[in-house]
Formats: sequence, structure tokens, C-alpha cells
Amino acid sequence: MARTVAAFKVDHFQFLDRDGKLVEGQQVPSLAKDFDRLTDLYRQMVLTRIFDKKAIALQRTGKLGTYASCLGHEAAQVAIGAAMQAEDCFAPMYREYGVQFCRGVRMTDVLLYWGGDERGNDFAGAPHDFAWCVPIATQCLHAAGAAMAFKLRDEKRVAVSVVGDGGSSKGDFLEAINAGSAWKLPLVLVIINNQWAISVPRSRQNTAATLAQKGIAGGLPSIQVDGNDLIACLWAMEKAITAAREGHGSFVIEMITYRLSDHTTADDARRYRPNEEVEEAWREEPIARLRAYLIDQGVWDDAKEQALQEECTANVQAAADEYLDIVTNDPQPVTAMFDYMFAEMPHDLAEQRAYAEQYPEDGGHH
Amino acid sequence: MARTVAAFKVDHFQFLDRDGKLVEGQQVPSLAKDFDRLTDLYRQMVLTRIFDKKAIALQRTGKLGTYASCLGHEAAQVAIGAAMQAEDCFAPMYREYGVQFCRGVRMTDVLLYWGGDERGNDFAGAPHDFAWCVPIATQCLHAAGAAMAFKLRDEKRVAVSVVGDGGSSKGDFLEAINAGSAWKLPLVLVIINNQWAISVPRSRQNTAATLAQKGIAGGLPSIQVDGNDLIACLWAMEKAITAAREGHGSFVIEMITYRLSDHTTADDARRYRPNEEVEEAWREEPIARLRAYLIDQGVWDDAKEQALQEECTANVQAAADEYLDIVTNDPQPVTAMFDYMFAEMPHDLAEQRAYAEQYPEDGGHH
Amino acid sequence: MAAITLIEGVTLALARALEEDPTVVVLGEDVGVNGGVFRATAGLQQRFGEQRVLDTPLAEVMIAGMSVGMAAQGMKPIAEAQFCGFTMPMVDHLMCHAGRMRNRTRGRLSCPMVLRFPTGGGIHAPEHHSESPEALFAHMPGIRVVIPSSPSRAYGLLLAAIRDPDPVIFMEPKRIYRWQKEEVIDDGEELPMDVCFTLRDGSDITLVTWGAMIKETLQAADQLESEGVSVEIIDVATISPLDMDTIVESVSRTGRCVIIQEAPRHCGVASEIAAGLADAGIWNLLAPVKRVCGYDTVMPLYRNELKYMPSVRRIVDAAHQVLEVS
Amino acid sequence: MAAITLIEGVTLALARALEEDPTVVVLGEDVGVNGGVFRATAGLQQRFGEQRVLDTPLAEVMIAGMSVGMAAQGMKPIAEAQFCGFTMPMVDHLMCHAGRMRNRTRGRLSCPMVLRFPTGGGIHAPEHHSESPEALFAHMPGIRVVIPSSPSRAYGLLLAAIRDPDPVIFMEPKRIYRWQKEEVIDDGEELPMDVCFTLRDGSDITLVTWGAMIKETLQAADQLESEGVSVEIIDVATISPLDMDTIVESVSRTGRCVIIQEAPRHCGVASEIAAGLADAGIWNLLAPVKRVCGYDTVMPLYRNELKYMPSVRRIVDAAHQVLEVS
Ligand SMILES: Cc1ncc(C[n+]2csc(CCOP(=O)(O)OP(=O)(O)O)c2C)c(N)n1
Ligand SMILES: Cc1ncc(C[n+]2csc(CCOP(=O)(O)OP(=O)(O)O)c2C)c(N)n1
Ligand SMILES: [Mg+2]
Ligand SMILES: [Mg+2]
Repeated sequence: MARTVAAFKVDHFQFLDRDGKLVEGQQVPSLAKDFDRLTDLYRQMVLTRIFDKKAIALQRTGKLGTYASCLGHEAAQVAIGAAMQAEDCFAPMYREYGVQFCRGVRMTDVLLYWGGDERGNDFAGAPHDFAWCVPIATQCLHAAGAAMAFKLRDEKRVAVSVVGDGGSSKGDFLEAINAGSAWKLPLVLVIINNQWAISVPRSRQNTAATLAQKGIAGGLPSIQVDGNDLIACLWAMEKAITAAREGHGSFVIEMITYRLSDHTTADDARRYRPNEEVEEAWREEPIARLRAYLIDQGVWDDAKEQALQEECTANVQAAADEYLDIVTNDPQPVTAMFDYMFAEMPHDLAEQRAYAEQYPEDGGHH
Repeated sequence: MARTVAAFKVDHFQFLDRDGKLVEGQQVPSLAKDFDRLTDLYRQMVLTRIFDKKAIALQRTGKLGTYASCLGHEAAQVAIGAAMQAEDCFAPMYREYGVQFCRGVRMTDVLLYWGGDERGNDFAGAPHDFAWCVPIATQCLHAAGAAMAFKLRDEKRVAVSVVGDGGSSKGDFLEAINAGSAWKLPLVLVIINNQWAISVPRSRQNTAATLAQKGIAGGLPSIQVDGNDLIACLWAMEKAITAAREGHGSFVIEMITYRLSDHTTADDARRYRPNEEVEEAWREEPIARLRAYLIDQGVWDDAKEQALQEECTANVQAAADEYLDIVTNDPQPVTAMFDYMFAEMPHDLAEQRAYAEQYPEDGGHH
Repeated sequence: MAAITLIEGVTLALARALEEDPTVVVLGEDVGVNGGVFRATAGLQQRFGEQRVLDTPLAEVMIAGMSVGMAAQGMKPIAEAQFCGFTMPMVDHLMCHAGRMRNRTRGRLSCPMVLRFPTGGGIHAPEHHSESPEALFAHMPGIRVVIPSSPSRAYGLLLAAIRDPDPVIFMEPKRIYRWQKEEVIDDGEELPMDVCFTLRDGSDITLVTWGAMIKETLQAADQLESEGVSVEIIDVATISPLDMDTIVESVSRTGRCVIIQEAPRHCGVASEIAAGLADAGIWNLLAPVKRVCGYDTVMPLYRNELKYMPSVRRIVDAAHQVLEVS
Repeated sequence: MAAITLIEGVTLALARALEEDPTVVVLGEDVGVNGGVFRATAGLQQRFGEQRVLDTPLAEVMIAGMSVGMAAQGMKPIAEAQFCGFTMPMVDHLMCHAGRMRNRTRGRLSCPMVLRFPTGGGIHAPEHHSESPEALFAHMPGIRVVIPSSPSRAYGLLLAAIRDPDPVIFMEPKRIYRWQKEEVIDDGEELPMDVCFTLRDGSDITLVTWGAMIKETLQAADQLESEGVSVEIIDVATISPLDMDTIVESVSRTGRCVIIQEAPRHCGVASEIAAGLADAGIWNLLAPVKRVCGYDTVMPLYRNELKYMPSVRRIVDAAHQVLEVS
């Protein structure tokens, strides 16, 4: 006869079904009726998608480098951004534009970064957020470090990081969970499970029922939400961030969504996943779903949609123009690669810089 | 209303209480009545402890380098060794002599290793087991690799590795759990929770209720046992190894014991832990407990104990003598550091080897 | 016999190894159905099955650590890191285990694994996709480091790396993956991993390089030849162990040497070669040994990456400098 | 003013930094109650509290990654790795983040962290406790690498490292932690991190080294002096960025140079220095530049570790070799 010393469960939350109807027989959070807020967030989601489309167009026409699309992630991303306070800290991976736009990162910043210009990481609008992070899952520990800084300084700030279904297999993420547990850090870790890690399906990362349960390793509250349901994502994020801010420690949320695009513009997903799967996923996508709900509730209509589309398209175009103007008329000189290495330039680097100046045009740029 | 998508629990198993009485009101495994086997294992535990004492004495008298004692871990270690088949593969950390003696590693090997002689890792008696592994938790992934090799070759062999309470915080262990889950590897991971990682208490590693629950991250069966109860440890190990061997995948077991010694002979635990705690832990220790049980059952007595003590002491002394004879009369030459770097010695290394031969005595040895 | 590219040479060698040795297993992220992000493993899983070509979870420490474990237990893992920048989490298992397994156990266990990955910049890739970390691996005892610079050397050296009983890091210069085509016979002939390849004989100056910089070095050599300079070109290819003898012998004839390396200069492989010349080669040097390298800075994002990498002009200028001296 | 050891110099600098800068946090395994396995942080937690001196879970990737995060968010983490061998899991965050934070964000964020750890062999320690990995870190752009070799330099350079606005790897030569005592005034004076220290002036030969090898180098120098050789000794101390000028200037006077390094030779720091001499110093060289190094093997377990490390005799013999040449 064994003694049970610990018991856990992972709950799944969904409020809006794929057709934008409220799921029957459950109490909906009040924010489901906060239509001003929901329409604002809907606008952010649409802006994010229109931006994404433009970025891909720029890449296809040779005006932008490899780009990682966020198509299908808009609810998850905007919910994260909306739940955070300006003074909180976000540690992104590489496709969370929907979060970042909420936080003041400019569309031009995104284009500069993927356009091969470091100035894209100089977020004027989100001065302490971390830069885009390509080495998978490492950002989770940077967020843990930020959370530690906040805790040590007694600041009521929260650090938030995201990781993918693939990245959730990496030690950095798992050690971040453990750190959050060890020090009860004000840290929220969001697993954006979009079913694919480039060509590797979720099922290959491990055979566990959920990814959320990785938080149980550290004894952290761990839940799963429909990542295409803005209301569920936002409800969960606010619950987690509030708990973290009030000193209750770290939280893990798995948001289940789908990567509707190729992994990046350098990828061709048709090589490894069936079209039917993608088509099925389109039926779940977050924007149509929220729009249907807002229309049902009588707070949205075609005229508003029309106006929003035009407004976003114009803003996106302006950002694209600004980006192209910067890289064309104000490119970084060769010396830029030396000038930010150290606060004070070491002697030997200064010598290399002087030498490099003799070859200002070499290689030119692509 | 949330939908629960996954539920888990961690059970704790104990059969023998600290006084060697069977815990009331629960069914005991048949092995509790297999007295031939239990006495054999008891002998192994006693041998392990007597060896440990001798090794410390050798270190104290300058005849051995830094040594990591296994005092208090005898039940956990002997149970692991006893549950494994010869063809299985063990990936140790650095203090699992009790496992290794069961597997054919010689006491002389242990002394050579801690005596600063690589020949200690050349286990004639356990030819495919991994060497002692100092970089914490890395051995868990080597075991996962071994398990993968067995699986790919369709061999009914199991890889077993151990990690400490401290090491259970490291990504290598957590990634090994995930690998075991991803491929359903024949892998058993044992957390030997002896409450301390040098001076860092278990409570600082994280705030979770158990360490066993780290296995839940991968959806692995995860249990906790009294690590001072040989019967519980062996029962759990056999359950896990059988499951792994039969293709049911990986298993995590947390064995709760106590490090009765300093971390190593280079450590002084009085600096960081109260004597009372250690004294209390002595009341839980595994050997007295099993002896009491065997005496109760009428299969052990003082005469047998006396004979066993003398036999073990003699064997340990013989090993110590052999060790001292080897390092005194057959030390490794300077060239030994070159001869095992590559199967074929590269040209530049051969040159360095010839050069080194001109300085055979330099530095001598400590 | 068809003309193939460097990356096709890699694929050809992998296929042959999978064919001839049942213990060979290819593993990594996206190496299966997807055939690798550069297509180096294209078709291999379809041909050899999921037991031989494994897509792994996204965890480099795991890939390295399990490869060590598999190698020690009789398999021949050929692990792929998706890009040079993502080998850093693997350093621990390479340095502390792969390079030590044989020595640590006095030969009882060994670690015959291969870690292959695309290296270097110039393909317009995102951050962390363009580094050249060969010097880090070359400083690790017990590990061989190889970088091919042509289709035939990719084929022959990869076969040698796979058949070698010790760990080999095989770095593939992605910028020239598809630069040149070359006739390569799939005859299973391997190339030696302990000698440099002299690509061109000359008498006035020795240009030493490896990997993708071969391209600019050859162009620089053409320009110098057109000025009447006789240029010897050495492709080091096997970075560790390093065949210093061939280089010293060459410089003993030319008296002049420029080493070209894409990686940062400080503590790079070019410095090791220059140091060798400052010792064994000193009496034959008629001029300073110049290193034309990447700068000691972070590799810039793609818009300026070519400004970071040694250009033909930088190589030619350095050659002129050492040639002027007399 | 008391005479203190090198490790006491470390403790003194840490205490002062904790005193003068509220953002300073010391973190690592066993740095708290236990005061570090070498006692480098002894008494600091008692004096400054658990908020300033943190025992961490056993996870080096976490220690490195969180230090990067803390540093980027206004703290000054001083992380300890318990031994040189255990820094390998930290390489990823150092290479990919610590050294890149400022550059990546065009100066918006920075990473003013210090990673300190005991380095080198010769203390009879177990496997992985005796490595000298400075060359690996020196090859990483954006990171300073410092190795003191005396109590006063430990104090002054560690203070400089802590106050520096960029990441610094501070390697402590454990073999000489308690070798010499020196009067050190706790006046908060830091030492420069961009110049070598000339420990002895001489005219016949320059011996260049750093860290614990200073001990054998001084002994070798004494022996050479007794033979009438005038020896100049340079303690590099700041491995990266490297002050080549002081070394080149010295060799321009002596014409002869031997570099002593405990680490394996291949692609080590000694090679970088020799390469610098093969370039800027070539005209003044009267003899080959010799490197007396650890072998390109795994550091042996303790019984043979001293056979691995450069001995006084190996240094003297190399000096004789270059002195014989004329
Ligand atoms: C450490 C590391 N390994 C490999 C890569 C290459 N890579 C970039 S994205 C990616 C897949 C990530 O999948 P996931 O974590 O699910 O995030 P997603 O892209 O789906 O949002 C891989 C393997 C990387 N960037 N970093
Ligand atoms: C990667 C790594 N970091 C640090 C150390 C130094 N060290 C050796 S043992 C130890 C504590 C291990 O504690 P635990 O995992 O609980 O095992 P135990 O010693 O208690 O059996 C530490 C920190 C190491 N060997 N490897
Ligand atoms: Mg994904
Ligand atoms: Mg422990």
C-alpha cells in the first residue's frame, strides 16, 4: 500500500470555440464582455497579420532576409503583450511580433532585424526587453535572471518568456522552470505549442500528454489553453502574471496553436506536412474566431473591418518605406561592427577598426 | 469549467521501518521473504561500508587522493546493482561503489581511480559500464545513448543511471528524461536524494514536493522510495528494469537517503549542517535496519556478523595492498598520457611524446 | 560518374557509410523527412529508414550526450548540428567526454562519433548561423577537426571521419556548398586526415587557408599570378591534428606566408600556424607572417557580413606587403 | 595592512565590491554558508546576507544564463564556477549572449557580469578539476579574460573586472592560491586590464607567461640568472584583449622569447603570442619562438599531472635552446 506524496493535474481552458461561440456550460471571465478591450486587441491581431504578410512580400521580392512568420500565433502573442505592464520584461524568441508591438517595438525594428541590421534590436519603445533570441530556449534563463533582478530589488515587476514546442525539450527551459521554483521568481513561462519545430512534429519532442506538465517538475502551477482563443490566452496570462507579481512565484502556460506558415521564408513546409492538416488548422485560426464573436456581440461589422484593414495596411506600408529608406540611405558603416563590442574600445580592436576603414566597400552588402 | 487533460501522482514506498520492522498494513513483496538473497545483499552492503571506511583511512594517511564516500547509500546502491543484469549498462556518478561491486568493478579499481591512476577506469569486471563521471548529470545522457543503442540493435538490455538531488537540477538529467520519453528508451533514471549537494540542501534545489515528479515532465512513471530500505529500493528497481526491458520505456525513481559522510574527504560538513541532523539520520541508516530484520527473521546472528566482518575486512585489506603495490611498483610512465588519446597516434602527438620522454621524472608524482 | 557539389559529396559519403556499416546512425534536428535544412541528408531516411536516420527532439546537449553514449556502446553516431552557432551547448560533452573516453578508460571504451555541421558566413543567414568556431574544437584534446573545401575532399574526408575510431568534428563550409561541381567517383576511397592539401605549387609566396576562404584565396592567387607572382596554395583541411610539416616545407621554399581565416583572429587556427612558423620555420622566413582574418568582433548580421570576412583585396594587399619586403 | 594570499586578495575584492556597489550579487554553488570550496567567498554571506550572496541549484547553464539576464537588467552578477572543468556548460551563454548583448542591441543593453573560477592543475584534485581553458574564452568576441598571478594583482584586477561595464572571465590560478603572501592595501585601487605586467627587466631573453606558471617561470629565471643570463619576465595577466605591444617591445630588446603555458599547446594563447611575434616582432627575433606548454593530451589524473605541466627544467632547456642560437 503506497503513500501518495504528491498529486497534480493539468487543466485545459477554452472559452471561444472555433466558430467564435462561447463554449457551453462554463463560467466566462468578465473580460469576455469587455468589448472595448477585446476590439482593441482584435485590432492588434489584425495589424500583426497584415504586417506579417508585408514582411513575407518584402522577403519574396529580395528586400528582406530570411523572415520567421507569426501567422496563426496572433491570439497567443497579443494576449501575452496585453497582459504585461510596460515595466515588466519580455524575453522573446524570434517570431513574437504580436507581443512586441503591444510593448512598443516598432514594425520598422522588426524589418531592420530581419533585414540584417542590428539597429532593429535597439527597441526605443521597449527599452529593457530582451533582443530577439535565436539560440532556442536560452531566452528563458535570461527571463529568469531578469525576474531574479526584480526580486532582489523588490520591484513588483514580472519577467515573461516564451518557448516553442521544440524548445520545450531543451535544458535551458527546464532549468528555468527549476530556477523559478527554487527562488519563487516572478516569472511566467509560456510554451507556444504550434505543433511543429521546423519539420519535427510535436509528437517527436516527447510522448507526454501535455507540454504544460513540464512545469510540474518544479511544482509550478501549469495549465494549458486554446492558443487560438484570445480570451482564454489573456485570462490565463493575467492569472499567471498577477500571481507572479504578488509574490506567488512562477507559472507555466502551454498555448496550443498552429504554425500556419512555413517555419521561415527559407523553409518549405510542403516537404514534411500534409496540406489537409494545414487546411484543418485554418478552421481554428484566432482572428476569424474573435471577429465572429465580436460581430455576434454586435460590436464589430464589415465597415469597421474595412476601415481597420485600410488603416493597418497604411501603417505597415509606412513602416516598410521607413525600413527601406534607412537601409538604402543610412546603412551602417563597416565601423559599426566595432563600435558596440565594448563600452571602451580596446587597443587591438581600435587597430582592427582603423584597418577595416581602408576597406569600406569590400563585399559591399548583399 | 476546465477540462482536466492530464493527472498524475507520486507514490512513496517503504516496507522496512527504521527499526527493521515490516511496515504495518501493506502487502510486502515476495522478495522480503527471500532470505538467501537478502543475506547476500546484506553482505554486499557491509562489504561496501567496510571498503568505504578503509578508503577514507587511506586518504587520511596520504595514500589516496580526494575520495567521495558512499556512507549511508548502501541500500540504494546495492539494490540498483542487484536489480541489473550483467549485460545491462550502468552509468555512475562518482560514489556508487555499492552498485559497481555488484557489477564486477573491483575495489582495487576504485582505489586506483581516486589514487590518481586512470587504470582504475579500466573495469575488467564490467567491460561496458561507463567510467566514473565527475561532470554532474552528464552520465544520464550517456545512459540514454546506451539505451538508444540497445533499442536500435533490438537487444533486451537496459541502461541505468543515477543522479543526485543536486544533479537533478541540471539540464542533462532533464533532457535525459525527455529523451527517454521521446523514444521510449529502456532507461532507468535513479535520483539518489541524500539531502545535500555538498553544502546546498535539497530545499534549495527547488521547492517541489518531490524530485521524482521531474519524470512527469516526460510523462514517465515516477515513484519515490525510502532509500534506506533495501527491500523498497530493490522492489522498485526490479519493477522499473522489468518494464524497461519489456519495451515499456523509461522510469524515474527517487530514493530518499542521507549522506552520512562529508561530501568528499576534501569537505568538512560541520561547516554547514548541524550535528543533530546527522545523528537523526544515523537512526535511519540502511545496514542496521536490514540486519535487525534478518535477525528478527532468524536468518542472521552475531556469529555470522562476526565472520562477515572479518571476511570483508580481509578482502578490503587485500585490495588496498594490491592498490599500493601497483602505484608503488608499477606506476604509469609519462608516455601513458599519450598512448590512449587516439587509436592511432597522430604525428604531432608522437613528437610531443618523444619530447616528454626526455623528462620522465619531472614533477615526479605527488 | 557525375559532377556534384560539396554538399552532394557529403550526402554521397553519408549514404555510403549507412550502406556499408550497420552501426552508422544519422541523427539531428530535421535530418529525417526534411532531409536537413541544407538537404545534406535528403532522401536518406526514405532510403535507410527511421532506425538509421533519426529526427531528434530540439536539444543539443542531448544530441551530443546521447551520441557519446551510443558511440561508447558500439554505434557510430553521425550527429548533425543545424548551424555552427548551435554547437555551443555541445561543447561540454565534446570536451569532457568525447575527447576523453578512450584515454579515461585506458582504451576500454572509445567514442567513434562524428559531429557535422555547416560553418561560416556569407549566405545571408540570420544571427548565430554564420560563425566559424573551429579554433574552439581544435583546442580540445582527443578530437579531430576537419573542414573540406571541395566536393571530392568532402566525400573522401567525411568517409575517413566516419571510419575513424575516434571523435571527429566535421565542419562543412556552407558558403561553398554549391559553389563548384566536381566529378566524384563513389568508390569508397577515403582521404587522409593527417596531411594538408597543396592546391597549387608556387615559389614566391605561400597562401594557407581552409574551408570557404579557399574561394577568395584562389581569386587572390589568380590576381597575384597575373602580376607575375608564383603562388603556392595550401588547404589545411585537417585543422586538428595539424600537419605543420607541409606548411613549414612550403614556406622553406617561398619564404613568405599569408594565412587566411574567416574566424576572429585572436587565438584562432591561423595563429597556431603562424606560431609554428615562428618556431620551426623561422630561419626561412623572409617577411612577417601575415594573418588575414575575420575581426575580433561579433559576426555582423547579413547586411555587413561580407565586410567582416576577408576579401580578395585584403588578401592581395597582405600578400603585397610581405612580397615588398626583401 | 596585512600580508595576504592570492585567494584572500580575491575575497577582499569581493567584499569591497559588495560594500561599494548595491547591484553586486555573488552567486554559485556552495558560495554561501560554505564560503566556496576554496573559501574564496568565506564569510561573505554572513556579512552581506542571502540577498547578496546566493547559493544556486546545481546547474551551470542556469547560472550563466541567469547571470546574463541579471546583468542585462541592472545587476552586477559575480558568478562562480566551482572548477574550470565545469565552465563548459556555460560556454553557450557566454559565447552567444554575454559577449554579444551590447553589440546585438547597439548598446541598448549590456552584460556587465563576471564569471570567476579556479583554473589549472597541480593540487592533487580529481578529474575535470585541473584544466586551463583560457584559450577557449579568449577566442570569444566581446569577452575579457583575466588571470592574476599575485595577491595584489588578484585584488586590483578583480576590482577592475567587477567595475568593468562588459563581461569579464576571471580565472584564478588555484595552485598558487596560497603560495605567496603579499601586503595588499584595501584601498579600492584597481589595476588596468589592458597591459601586461613586466615582473623583471632583462636584456637576453623574454619569458612570457601568466597564472600559476609564473611560479616555475620565476624559478627558471633564477636558474638562468645564476648562469649569467639576463631574463625579462612578462606576466600577461590580461589574456584578452591582449597587450601585444609590451611583448613585442620587450622582444625587440632581447631578441629571444619563450612562452610558458599550462594549457595544451594547440590553438592556445601561447600560439597567439608567438603569432604576434611572427608578424610585428619578426625583425627583432634572433631565434625561434619556443612554446613550453601542456601537452595536447587530456590532463592526467593527479599521480602524473605534474609530468603534464611545464617544469622548471623544460623551461630552462627551451631558454638554452633559443640562447644557443646566434
Ligand atoms: C539551439 C538551437 N538549435 C537549433 C536551432 C535551429 N532552429 C531554429 S527554429 C527551430 C525550431 C524551433 O521550433 P519551436 O521551438 O517549436 O519554435 P517555433 O519555431 O515552432 O515557433 C530550430 C531547430 C536554433 N535556432 N537554436
Ligand atoms: C557540472 C558540475 N558542476 C559542479 C561540480 C562540483 N560538484 C561535485 S559534486 C557536487 C554536488 C553534487 O550533489 P548531488 O548531485 O546531490 O550528488 P551527491 O554528491 O550528493 O551524491 C558538486 C557541486 C561538478 N562535479 N560538476
Ligand atoms: Mg513549434
Ligand atoms: Mg546529494
